[in-house]
Amino acid sequence: MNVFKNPVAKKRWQRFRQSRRGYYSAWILLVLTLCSFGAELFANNRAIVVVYQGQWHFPIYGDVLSGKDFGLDYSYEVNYRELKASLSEEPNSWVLMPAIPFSPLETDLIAGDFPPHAPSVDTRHYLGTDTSGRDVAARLIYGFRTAIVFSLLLLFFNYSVGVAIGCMMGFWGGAFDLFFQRIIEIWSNIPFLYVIMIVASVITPGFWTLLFIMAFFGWTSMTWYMRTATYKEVARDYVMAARALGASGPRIVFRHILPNSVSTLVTFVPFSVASGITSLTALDYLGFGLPPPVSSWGELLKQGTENLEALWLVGSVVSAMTVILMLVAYIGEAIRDAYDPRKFSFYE
Amino acid sequence: LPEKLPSDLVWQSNLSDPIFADPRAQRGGRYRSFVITFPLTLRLVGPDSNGSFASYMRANNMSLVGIHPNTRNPIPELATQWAFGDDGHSIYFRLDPDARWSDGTPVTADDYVFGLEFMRSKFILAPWYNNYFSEIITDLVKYDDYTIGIEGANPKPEDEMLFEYSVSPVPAHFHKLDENWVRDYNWRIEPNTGPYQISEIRKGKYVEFTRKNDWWANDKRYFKYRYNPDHIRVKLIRDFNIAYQYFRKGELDTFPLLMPRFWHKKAQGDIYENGYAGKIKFYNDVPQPISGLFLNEDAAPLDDVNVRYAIAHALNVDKVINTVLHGDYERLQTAHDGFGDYSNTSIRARKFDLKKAAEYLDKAGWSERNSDGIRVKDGKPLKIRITYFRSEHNDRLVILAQEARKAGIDFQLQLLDMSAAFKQIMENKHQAAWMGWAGGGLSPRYWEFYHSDNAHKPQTNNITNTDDKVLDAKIMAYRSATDKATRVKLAHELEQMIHDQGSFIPTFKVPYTREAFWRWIKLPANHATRTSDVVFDPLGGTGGLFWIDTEEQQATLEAKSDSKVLPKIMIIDKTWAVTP
Amino acid sequence: MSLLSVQNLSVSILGDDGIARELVSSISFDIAAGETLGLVGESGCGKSLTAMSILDLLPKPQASRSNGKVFFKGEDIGSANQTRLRQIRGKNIAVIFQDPMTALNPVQSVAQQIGEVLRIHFPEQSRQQHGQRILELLREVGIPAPEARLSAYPHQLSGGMRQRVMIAMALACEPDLLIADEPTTALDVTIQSQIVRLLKGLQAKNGMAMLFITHDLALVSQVSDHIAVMYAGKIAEYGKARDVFATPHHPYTQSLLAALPGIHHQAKSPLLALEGQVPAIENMPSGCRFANRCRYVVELCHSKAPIAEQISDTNTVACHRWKEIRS
Amino acid sequence: MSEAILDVRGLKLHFSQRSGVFGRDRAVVRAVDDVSFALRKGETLGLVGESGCGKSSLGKALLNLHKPTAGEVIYQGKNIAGLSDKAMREYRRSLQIIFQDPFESLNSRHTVSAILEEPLLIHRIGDRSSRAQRVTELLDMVGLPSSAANKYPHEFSGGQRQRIGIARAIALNPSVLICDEAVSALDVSVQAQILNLLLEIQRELHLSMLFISHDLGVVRHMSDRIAVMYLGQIVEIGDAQAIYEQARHPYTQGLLAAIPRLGSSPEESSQIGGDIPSPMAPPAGCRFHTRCAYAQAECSKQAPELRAESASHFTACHFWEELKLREFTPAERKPR
Amino acid sequence: MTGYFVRRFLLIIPTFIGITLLVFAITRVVPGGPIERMMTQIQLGGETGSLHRSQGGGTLSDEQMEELKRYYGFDKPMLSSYAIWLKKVLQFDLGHSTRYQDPVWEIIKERFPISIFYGLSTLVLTYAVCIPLGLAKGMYHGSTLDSWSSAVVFLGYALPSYVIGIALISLFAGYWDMFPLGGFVSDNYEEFSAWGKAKDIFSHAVLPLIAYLAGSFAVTTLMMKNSLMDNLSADYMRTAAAKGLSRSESVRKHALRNSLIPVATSFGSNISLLLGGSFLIETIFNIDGIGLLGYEAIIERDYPIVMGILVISSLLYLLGNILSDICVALVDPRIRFGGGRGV
Ligand SMILES: Nc1ncnc2c1ncn2[C@@H]1O[C@H](COP(=O)(O)OP(=O)(O)OP(=O)(O)O)[C@@H](O)[C@H]1O
Ligand SMILES: Nc1ncnc2c1ncn2[C@@H]1O[C@H](COP(=O)(O)OP(=O)(O)OP(=O)(O)O)[C@@H](O)[C@H]1O
Ligand SMILES: [Mg+2]
Ligand SMILES: [Mg+2]
Repeated sequence: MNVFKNPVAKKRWQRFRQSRRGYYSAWILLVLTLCSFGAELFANNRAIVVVYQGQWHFPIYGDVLSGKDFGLDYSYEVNYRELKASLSEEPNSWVLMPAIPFSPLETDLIAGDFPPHAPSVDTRHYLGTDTSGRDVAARLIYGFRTAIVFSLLLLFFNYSVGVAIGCMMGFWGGAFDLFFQRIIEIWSNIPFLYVIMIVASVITPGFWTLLFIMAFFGWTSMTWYMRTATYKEVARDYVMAARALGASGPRIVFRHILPNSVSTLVTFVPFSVASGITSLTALDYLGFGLPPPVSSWGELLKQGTENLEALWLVGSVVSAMTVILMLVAYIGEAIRDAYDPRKFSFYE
Repeated sequence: LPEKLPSDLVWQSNLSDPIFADPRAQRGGRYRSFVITFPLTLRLVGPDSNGSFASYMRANNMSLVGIHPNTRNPIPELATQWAFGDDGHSIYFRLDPDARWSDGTPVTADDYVFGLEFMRSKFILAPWYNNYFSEIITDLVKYDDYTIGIEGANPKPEDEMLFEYSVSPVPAHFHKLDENWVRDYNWRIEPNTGPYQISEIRKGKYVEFTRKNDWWANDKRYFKYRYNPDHIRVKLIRDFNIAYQYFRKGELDTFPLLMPRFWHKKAQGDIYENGYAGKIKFYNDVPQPISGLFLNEDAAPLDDVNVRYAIAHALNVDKVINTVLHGDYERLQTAHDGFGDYSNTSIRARKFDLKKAAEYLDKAGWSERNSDGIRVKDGKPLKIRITYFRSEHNDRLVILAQEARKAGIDFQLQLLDMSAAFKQIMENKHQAAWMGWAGGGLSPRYWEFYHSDNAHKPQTNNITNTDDKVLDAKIMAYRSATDKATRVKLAHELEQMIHDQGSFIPTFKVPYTREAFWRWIKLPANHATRTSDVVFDPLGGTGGLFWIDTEEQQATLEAKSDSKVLPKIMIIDKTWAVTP
Repeated sequence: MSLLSVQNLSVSILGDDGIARELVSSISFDIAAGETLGLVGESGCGKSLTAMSILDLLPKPQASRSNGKVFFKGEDIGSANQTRLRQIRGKNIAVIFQDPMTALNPVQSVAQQIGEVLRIHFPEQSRQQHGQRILELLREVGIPAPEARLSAYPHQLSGGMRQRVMIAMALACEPDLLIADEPTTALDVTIQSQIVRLLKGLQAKNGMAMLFITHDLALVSQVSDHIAVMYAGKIAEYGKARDVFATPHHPYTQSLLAALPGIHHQAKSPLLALEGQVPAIENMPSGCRFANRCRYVVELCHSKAPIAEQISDTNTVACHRWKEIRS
Repeated sequence: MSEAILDVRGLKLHFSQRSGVFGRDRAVVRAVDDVSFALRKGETLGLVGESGCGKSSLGKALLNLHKPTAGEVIYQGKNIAGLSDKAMREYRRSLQIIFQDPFESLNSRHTVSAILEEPLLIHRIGDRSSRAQRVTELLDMVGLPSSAANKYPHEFSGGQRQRIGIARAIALNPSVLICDEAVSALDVSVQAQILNLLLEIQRELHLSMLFISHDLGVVRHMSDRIAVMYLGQIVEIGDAQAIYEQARHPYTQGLLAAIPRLGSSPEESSQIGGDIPSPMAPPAGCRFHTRCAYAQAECSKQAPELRAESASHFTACHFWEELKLREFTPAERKPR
Repeated sequence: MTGYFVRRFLLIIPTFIGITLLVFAITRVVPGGPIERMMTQIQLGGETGSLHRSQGGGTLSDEQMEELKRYYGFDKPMLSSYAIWLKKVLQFDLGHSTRYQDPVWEIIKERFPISIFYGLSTLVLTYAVCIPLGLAKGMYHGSTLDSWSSAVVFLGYALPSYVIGIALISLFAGYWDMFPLGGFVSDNYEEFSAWGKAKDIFSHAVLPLIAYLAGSFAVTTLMMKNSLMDNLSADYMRTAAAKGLSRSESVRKHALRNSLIPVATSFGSNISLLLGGSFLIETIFNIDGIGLLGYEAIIERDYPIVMGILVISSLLYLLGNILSDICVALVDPRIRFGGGRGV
């Protein structure tokens, strides 16, 4: 790999690859994440392609097509699964449905049975449905997308703020440091739920609101690490060397200290991602999370724990969470190995 | 009220209605039940006296006059006789000289006099009670130790007066009213008039009631053979699902199965198959909670009646019933259901009908659809924010929202926690509120919910902000009518007007109760009464009918440990079913 | 008979890529009782690895002795089992490590750390006896007011004192052989001279043999009877200290000595620096490892690795051209 | 010699040492305690002393990298204490330092060209291409191939890294160069390369150097004048020759005597007994008196001042005149 | 030493005021409050759905609202109410719960034993498991034991504790009937012998403890393992080997204590967890602990309790931070109680 011009990075990459478990986990997670971005193509009640009387339609990424557009008698959005059945006879017409032909929001009700429906290949609910009759597999996929995007963005926010403040604390030290330490101590004692409640009473908390609130509280933990790291780095000669050259404060922080503390940062990334996912799930579980009907793992989990007899609910979401978090944890392990140049050794 | 007891009073009583308890009942045993939250107080009034445990406390205090649960006629409780003054708003009671507080003191007229004073006191920190007992109940006079008269503010039909103009006795010798009352009496066990008294409180664990062996009403006609278990232990189990595990293990005697999920999916398996536990579905006939979607007429675009109708037609309540509710619930057709003659049964709720919804929306000018299929007017999509506070209702609302999209309406679900939601709704900041008001009383109430006096104001129950002069006039007429026939007629008209107003969309009702119980819990032949909210209610006016068969208990437990199969128990009682 | 005899010793290091590379290759030397062998060479040439491999104190699994034999008093301790090795360690052969700052356990007191050696090897003695011995040792290595220092932690001591504690620990069991790995590099000249005197004194008293590692040529010339000059994992030149410094045969030894700014140098005049770099471990030349920096390099040097050649009874040199260079 | 380019007067640098988490109680380390000297244009002033005596601290204080606790540093007639940020940057441009540790002082995440370009960027010198050209030039000056530009510091040996440090220091054509033990981390063969390089640069750029080292052999090779430090103070300063041949201060004498010489026996080189006192609690009076073989009662009371033996040779010892009379031999020294 | 401590302790004061003031202010802004709660109960008919006869009441007059506000202490401006509150706190009076009416301190005190029991057991068990496990993993890095224990530990980390709790209770208490369904002790606890009591507490504690612990192993175990691995390759371990110590001895006597330093750093902050407790687990296992109390107080807007718990938890948190320092100093002699210089 010569993507890594920096030989340090290259070495780390090699070490990262050496820890096989983490390396494969990283690939799997990457593929899963990328796939989830194309979730519409995997789980959707809209068809990928509809050819109707020789005309091609791509309903997933276009306007809503009503029943009338396909010669049916209703003006709301066409049901593509039915359309597929009805067009199977006609010439020049066919429908290609996604692998899971359900949208995560769609309640599919099976005559003679009440939701949650058990998994079945016939109904194409491969992981069954939830208590409203929505496809669990589809909700898992979309829920994963929400969760991973959420935690990545959260990570970004937390890190930018936490790193900036932590660096400043470490770099300026003194009164600034003391002051911010107190601020952070105060910050971390605020009852989080109240803030959500306050916000929720003003606006329906959506993805961004939640993200913002979580970031509002999440940045503090990063500051401690960055502060310590900065303190350590500031005392090092290369920083002094930069100062001796006349470099300004921001230049030292951004050009010198930050790149050198990156290992502290990176080591925490997987755990932050994991905690992002779990805290979103927990909020959903408590009912303070994303508003329904957004697909969320927390909601599934809640349904699952309340309907333990519908094992596919709790089973699928818990397995999904476990798998993802294990992947993340393994990646974390590998990253730590990669960034920790000290090799394990002992004396006998 | 007159100084002296009028002499021309016609004293009435009722000792001729059928009894509804079962003479086979055995006394003894301990009935085990649960609550989800531990009571915050044992007071009957004041802050936090209205929690889930309050029903236990209230049921243990008798009223002057009770209601026969089947005939709905008045029956004597603390009063043996009653008479109505000719001014149309006063009422006289002769008290039962047998009545005793649990500490043995007789219940006398002074306790009622004190009761009113008590309810009017600032110290109890219950302004609503203060208001009620000064504005609605205007006077109470003691004629002798066992005779009192009560005056209410407005003339009312007699049967309503009996319950509305009633004062509960409060043991004067027990209370010391001062500014510390709320705190001082928070955990004091007040002497009561009912069959049980609290014998043990383990905070955070359970409350145990013990039956008074020499209860004064033990042999009264309507109380005989009732209140059978020696002890009632109300255990705190904080999680409903876990509580069911307790039941399954036999650590609770009965368990409510109202929720479809429990009835259909959870309450299955060995203990039922082998007959150790049974299930009962009992149809009752009680006022239904007013539950549905309340549209705020002050919030555009809901000021347009066409939009309100369209929403009603876009609400696929039947689909919800037939799916997530397992077909168990019924459609609530109108706001006031279960009030007997008062209910206007000719009204049908608007049905899910996309064509009609479309017509109304077109009429209201929401004729275009945007690329998402949502209707737009002046470039704005038709979004309705629905505020609610029960996360259990997610799946219902989700289906409704899904279906409403077909009509081009975008429901935005706003789940808030209870306090926040209630604040929003009370301040009229909601667009549409998904909630239910407790049912109850003998006749519907319109003034609080629909009179313009309560519209556009915070902290009122008129959360739809209905403001209609014609309606106002009719409500006032209804309020002041004393003649039942007139009232019924007016009620039917009002109900129709409210239906036409379209700002309340009725959703569900549950005309029955469902429970599971262990084999050793025995029920009378008729299982429960017409107005039983709960079959296994150990206390209260409709309760205390079951008993514990200790031998059967032994036998069942033995059979269970030997895995012996007993006859299955599955009771479906439609005696009182309104809709066949 | 020599006390310690090291024959064809090689040490391999496991790289990041999982490949083991021989860092020290085929080293042989002997140390007789009461004698000192000085081991010099530039930083990183494998001096410490060589010394540590004698007692198998290499960091596992990165470093391992890949070849060679170690005889101590005739016993093959290179293939001895762990139990036997543990008996020898500390008692017969003791080590002073390169860096006194890290070689002491920071959370144990001086007395605890010295006492531990005694407890291991003289379990039959009482605590008092051990206590006495510890004091005696501290006094011997010249720590002033040793009683007061017993409960001190390493960080409370100066570098020189720490180094002396290390020495006391090494001398606790009066070892037959002391491996002193750069015992003074971290210290400044005044302390250094204290320590060197101490060691020499003890050697004279107990007849202890010493393997003395340093890169300070002047120092090594003071303490050693014999000297081994290492370059890139191999011994370039070996012999009597006096001979090696007087008449260095190997071009590397020569350039080392020449690079010293000494008395005979004119101030501010250019020094005779050795150009070039030590070959990287990943691409060790197959020929002479010094070839790329050698002034006398010829074709042969690149293709064939020189073997140690006897130049006198005691001295050897590993250079193809030592004879020609001498003149 | 020409006039002083850098004049240091009464410089003090005290660190309030915080030990670990609990060490908020101050223990003041008097790293530099009242030091005065002048550095002349074009000369090399050697600074020697034991480890931890405050050499590096002095060097850093000169650059205001540690703010002096007291005293003045006067550069070309201007006191640097009052300089604005901008003026300080200018000042640092003309005063450069080579750090003690070649591994620590280079940012391991920057390529060599980034490292060498940084001073030019900071002082906005030249454009892209001229900077690149300067980098090549600098590499050439310190004897590194231009291919080194795209490598990272860890790919170099210690000697090469030290050269990178030197290249960075001379990039701005400073007039004063502080070499903080530029060679002591290296072994002899590499050391020689660096020393040669420094001499060459000095000749070319005609710069003044403060040459810090504890290796007396090296200092002697490099310096015109030498200052000897002990526990934060200068105990002796004078022409190189004078220091080596007529050392007056007992500490200087001890230092010189402790240097092992090729072929000598350990007994031949003498030693100073005792340990260096803690810089947090330096002894009262003459700081060296705890280890001094000639200490008298007065030494523990009165701190000696630097006194001139000649116009260019100063010693801080109460009794140097007497010591001078007795020819110094180790045999005469009584162990303490 | 004293100087440092005095400073640290003095700093608690502004921080404490900052924390409480901020939260106090927040409670004023949160929608809903005791009065709204009261109205909800009256107007919605409480949780049972059956409303007593009072519903005719309708709206309250302004005076009545004022009266209620006065009762709950909302009649004064925020800062002056805060000052009153703070003054009372300084007199060790945390006020009365707006829901239980009891003194806040009493309510909290009642729950201390249970919370401390679980907090302490979790803490002790975490360390009791993590330290040896981390030790074994560090010593046998890369072995099967290492990989498998990693997998298990991560699995516990990945599963939300409430899911574990529900699964455990359904299986072991509900289905197999091996343990009681919940609670801290049996209802007839008092009747047991001492041994019976111990057994009773134990059988009730097993499942909740597992739920509490499952997720807590990962971090500490890995911390322990990593720091041990750092220390195993430290030079003084080589010194130990050179003395003739066997590997296990040298690990036990030398590496262990050094490896405990980072673990000790986190000890202080864990102290505040003593009174934490997860309300979800407490709900599931029907445990009357502080976690649940705090959560309910937040949801039900029982501000005196919210503030009371905050007072205790923030003080614990702030003291815990100082305690961390002490722990580190105890394990690591390099860090001294002032005066000397560290390395
Ligand atoms: N544990 C290890 N892992 C990888 N490489 C190692 C290890 N120990 C030593 N080396 C490498 O082995 C080579 C020789 O190391 P050694 O410590 O023997 O050198 P040395 O001659 O003692 O040097 P110095 O004079 O600096 O002490 C060095 O290049 C070093 O980087
Ligand atoms: N940033 C600092 N904070 C606190 N103390 C310091 C700091 N820098 C140096 N010291 C202390 O100041 C004293 C002098 O240190 P300095 O680095 O100047 O010594 P030195 O003479 O350069 O030693 P060496 O030869 O080992 O480099 C030492 O005791 C050191 O511990
Ligand atoms: Mg070495
Ligand atoms: Mg220095």
